[in-house]
Amino acid sequence: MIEHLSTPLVWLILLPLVWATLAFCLGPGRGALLGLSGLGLQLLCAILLAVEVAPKQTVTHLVGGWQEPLGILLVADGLSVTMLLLTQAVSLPVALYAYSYLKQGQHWFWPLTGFLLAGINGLYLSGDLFNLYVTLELIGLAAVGLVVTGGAAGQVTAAMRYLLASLVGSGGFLLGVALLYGCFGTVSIRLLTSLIGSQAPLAVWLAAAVMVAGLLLKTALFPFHFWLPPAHGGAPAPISALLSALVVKASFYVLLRLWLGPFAGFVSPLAWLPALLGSLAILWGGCQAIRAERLKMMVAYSTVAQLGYLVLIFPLFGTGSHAMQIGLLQATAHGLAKAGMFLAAGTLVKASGSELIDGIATMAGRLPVTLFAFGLSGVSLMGLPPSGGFLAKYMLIDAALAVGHIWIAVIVVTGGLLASIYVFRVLRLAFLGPGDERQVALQPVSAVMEWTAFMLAVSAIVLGLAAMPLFRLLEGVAG
Amino acid sequence: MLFVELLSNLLLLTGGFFYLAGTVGLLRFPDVYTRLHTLSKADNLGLGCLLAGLALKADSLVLALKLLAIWPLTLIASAVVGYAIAHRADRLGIPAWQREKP
Amino acid sequence: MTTALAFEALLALLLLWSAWQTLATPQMDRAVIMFIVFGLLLTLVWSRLQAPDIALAEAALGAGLTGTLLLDALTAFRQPNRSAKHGRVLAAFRRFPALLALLLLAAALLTSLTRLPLPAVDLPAAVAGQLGSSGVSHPVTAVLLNFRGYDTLLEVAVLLLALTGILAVGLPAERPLLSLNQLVPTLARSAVPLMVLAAFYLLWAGAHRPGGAFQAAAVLAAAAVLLNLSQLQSRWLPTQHWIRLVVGAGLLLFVGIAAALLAGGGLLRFPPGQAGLLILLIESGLTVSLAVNLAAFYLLRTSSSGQWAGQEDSHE
Amino acid sequence: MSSGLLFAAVGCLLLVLGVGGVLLLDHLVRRILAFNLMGSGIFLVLVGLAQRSGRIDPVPQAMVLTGIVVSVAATALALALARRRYADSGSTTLQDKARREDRHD
Repeated sequence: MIEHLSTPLVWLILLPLVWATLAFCLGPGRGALLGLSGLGLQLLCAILLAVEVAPKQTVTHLVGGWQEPLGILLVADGLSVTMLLLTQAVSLPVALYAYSYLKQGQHWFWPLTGFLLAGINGLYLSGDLFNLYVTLELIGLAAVGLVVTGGAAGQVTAAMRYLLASLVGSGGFLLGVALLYGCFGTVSIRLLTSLIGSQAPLAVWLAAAVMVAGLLLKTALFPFHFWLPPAHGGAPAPISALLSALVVKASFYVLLRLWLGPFAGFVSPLAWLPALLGSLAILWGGCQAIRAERLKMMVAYSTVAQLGYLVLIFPLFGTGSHAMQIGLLQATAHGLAKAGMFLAAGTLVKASGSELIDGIATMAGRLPVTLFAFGLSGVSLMGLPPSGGFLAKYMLIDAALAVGHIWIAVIVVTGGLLASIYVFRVLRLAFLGPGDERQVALQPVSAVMEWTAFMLAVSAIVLGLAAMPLFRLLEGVAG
Repeated sequence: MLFVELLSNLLLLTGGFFYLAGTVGLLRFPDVYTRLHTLSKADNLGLGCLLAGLALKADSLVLALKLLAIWPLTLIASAVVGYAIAHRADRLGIPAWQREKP
Repeated sequence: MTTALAFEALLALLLLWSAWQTLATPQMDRAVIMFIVFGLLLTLVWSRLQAPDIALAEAALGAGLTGTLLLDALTAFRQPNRSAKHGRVLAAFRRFPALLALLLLAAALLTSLTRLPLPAVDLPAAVAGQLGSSGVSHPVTAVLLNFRGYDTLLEVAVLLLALTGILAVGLPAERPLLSLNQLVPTLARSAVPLMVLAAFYLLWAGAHRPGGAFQAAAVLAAAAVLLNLSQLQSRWLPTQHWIRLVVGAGLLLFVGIAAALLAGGGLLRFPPGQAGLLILLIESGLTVSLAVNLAAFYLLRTSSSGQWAGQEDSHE
Repeated sequence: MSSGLLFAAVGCLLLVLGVGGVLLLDHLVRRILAFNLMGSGIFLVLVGLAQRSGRIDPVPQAMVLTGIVVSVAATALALALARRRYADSGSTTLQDKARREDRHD
């Protein structure tokens, strides 16, 4: 009985649901302690699940005890466990930061974050397409609610745009589910994978097209990125960190699952299409980040660019390279580094009272830990050794050259150069900015805010040195 | 049985006629007050005829009673809504049909 | 058969016409009314598709509650219908690339409908086969609460989440209602008890025939809205804690039962003997909390004039 | 042609109409209406396709019940955002403000 009750897989979904609901009942601004302890338990569950998955490759749970076409199957494999670990590992420090950043007030950060995490964890564990739709909606509505936290007019507009994009995206996904159900009579991913061959009827092609388009819209891949910079750049810093590090990865994960699962038989000749969009995203996002005037807007455009790397792996699937490992390493490194960078940016903005990049001139001596965190995150985003970002990009170039995709290597190098321009622009200002007449009194910031960002940035670097456990976890995943 | 069948069909036809008349009135009448007549009088009478006709065709007594129970509920609702619309139109002081709702 | 098909074709045309009118008619209030008409026509379509559960939900939620929310929002905009700008749907649709892509999508979808494979999995048969051990005899309820009860659990979370999101966005202050006549309260006084009765009937009937917690909750929420429209029930305030407690309790009950069943071997794994009772327990809890949740979408407002609850925020 | 297939085809048209409305129209309430049309279209495709042989399939019916509740929730949130936007800026669209800013600059 105890062994039944202690299934970490299920608790990863139930825990955030419970603490989110309790925090909702407590009222605005309340529930921080509930949330933090819940997040701690979730991290424990994710680690336990990883330990359980590592030898067995997959762990499953039949909800309701019903076999698959009838019931819903929860599946944890190396891919989902990696994403779950990343989610819990990022959200705990971000929540600590938020506890210090938001204090008590008229915000609903805790319940919204709880539902967001319930949705994200549920998504990574789901083996059922319609269930994925419900988790996508849970994530989308929670993210929109989080974007308006703080209540500035610009955020409301950004949230509205985000909501419409998100609803159209999940609408496309649901249409695909409807078409697939009409063709095969099931929404189980495992059954569909075995049923759909290389000779897909038109309806299945259309289902793939609308689902991929919907998910790209939710992932904010160029040219569907229009909603991302205002939403991620305008929200309070801890929320931007959650959105950039975790939320966009969720829909990318579904895309990856579909691409390698049900649609694998017939979409692989089209792998250049997402890779092309990814290349454009890297170039466009990099240029916009260089041109940005507001610090958080720059970091948001950097997300647009970094998402491009994720889809560059698509042409490498089936070529014998470690495409899955590269993609997951990039997702993890970006998640950690971007969360660290947004938190550091939030601290800088809060301390200097200015949202502009120019506002952080000569901050280096005054907030060294935060600046160091910002710089370390930047190192991973640029792809300098020994960071996780470096390892991912190095392996990507290596794999691309091995199969003759020179253009991918060129894009990766160019993207790294663009990233170094926007990161060094900030660092140069911070260290060597214009003189002392700009010295304004700094708002006090708590040590928690400085050190959580630092921790996340350091983990992004350490990931580059200790990526082997991650690769071992992914060994059993088809790719 | 034949008589019941005949009566039922007659009621259904009558109901259809009143609905048709009500719809023509709704489209052709000049202002809000007169149009309300078509909805609250002709259509309700048509509904009553239809329900009575269907009740005669029903398999069980319970089903027939359920069908007939629809009528008083609709009558109450349309009386109230008709009054509310007319009241509002009067308060607005515009007899001409400009807007359905304030 | 041909009569039925002719009727369905007419219904399809009316549905498309009302949908077009919803988007194309110049005035906004007329557009919302056309949307409600669309919802009612859709209700007929669902009953033609032998889906009475959806028909009930569509009438109560899709057309009813959504329509009320939309009309309420329109009155908040307090601006004349700017038909000149927003009426030009054709002009907006004249953005060719997007229009072309949409037309292609429509053509491709319609073409794909003519060449569908036969489904390889026979899910209706699987549902029918396990219906006996699901605890209820109505197949849709069996799918909703037992076979795919996990979806429903997350769906209840989505409703609660939407309410949280609305609270985070901020609530507009209550406006006094414009017109009052004596008949509407009279109607409400006589109709509300009937609606409550109907809600409990729907809840009870859900186990063996169309109905269930969501439809029952929608009827209860509609009763609360009707009471407000007839000024027998004032708007709710965000400071009224019972609202959040009731809404949260339904989800907690559902999660609690789902988790307790883990001891029996799986999430939401109902023991066949007690499945019916547990499902009724969950549905009863959900009926109350979902009714409050849905009604709060409409009723929850701040009382202070012109202030937005979300605005005074402390993060900076 | 079965009634399931007929209404699935209608659903496709509604869906396209709705997506076009969400993407191309200005007024926020109109876009929210269009989103609801899109949702209804998808629901019709889901049930209509599954029941194209005339046999009742309770699984997509239950999915559509879930879907309707989700779209009511999304509509309520979207309307709250639209009202908030109107209260903040007096605008009922997303674009107006940007244009106005452009003119001031």
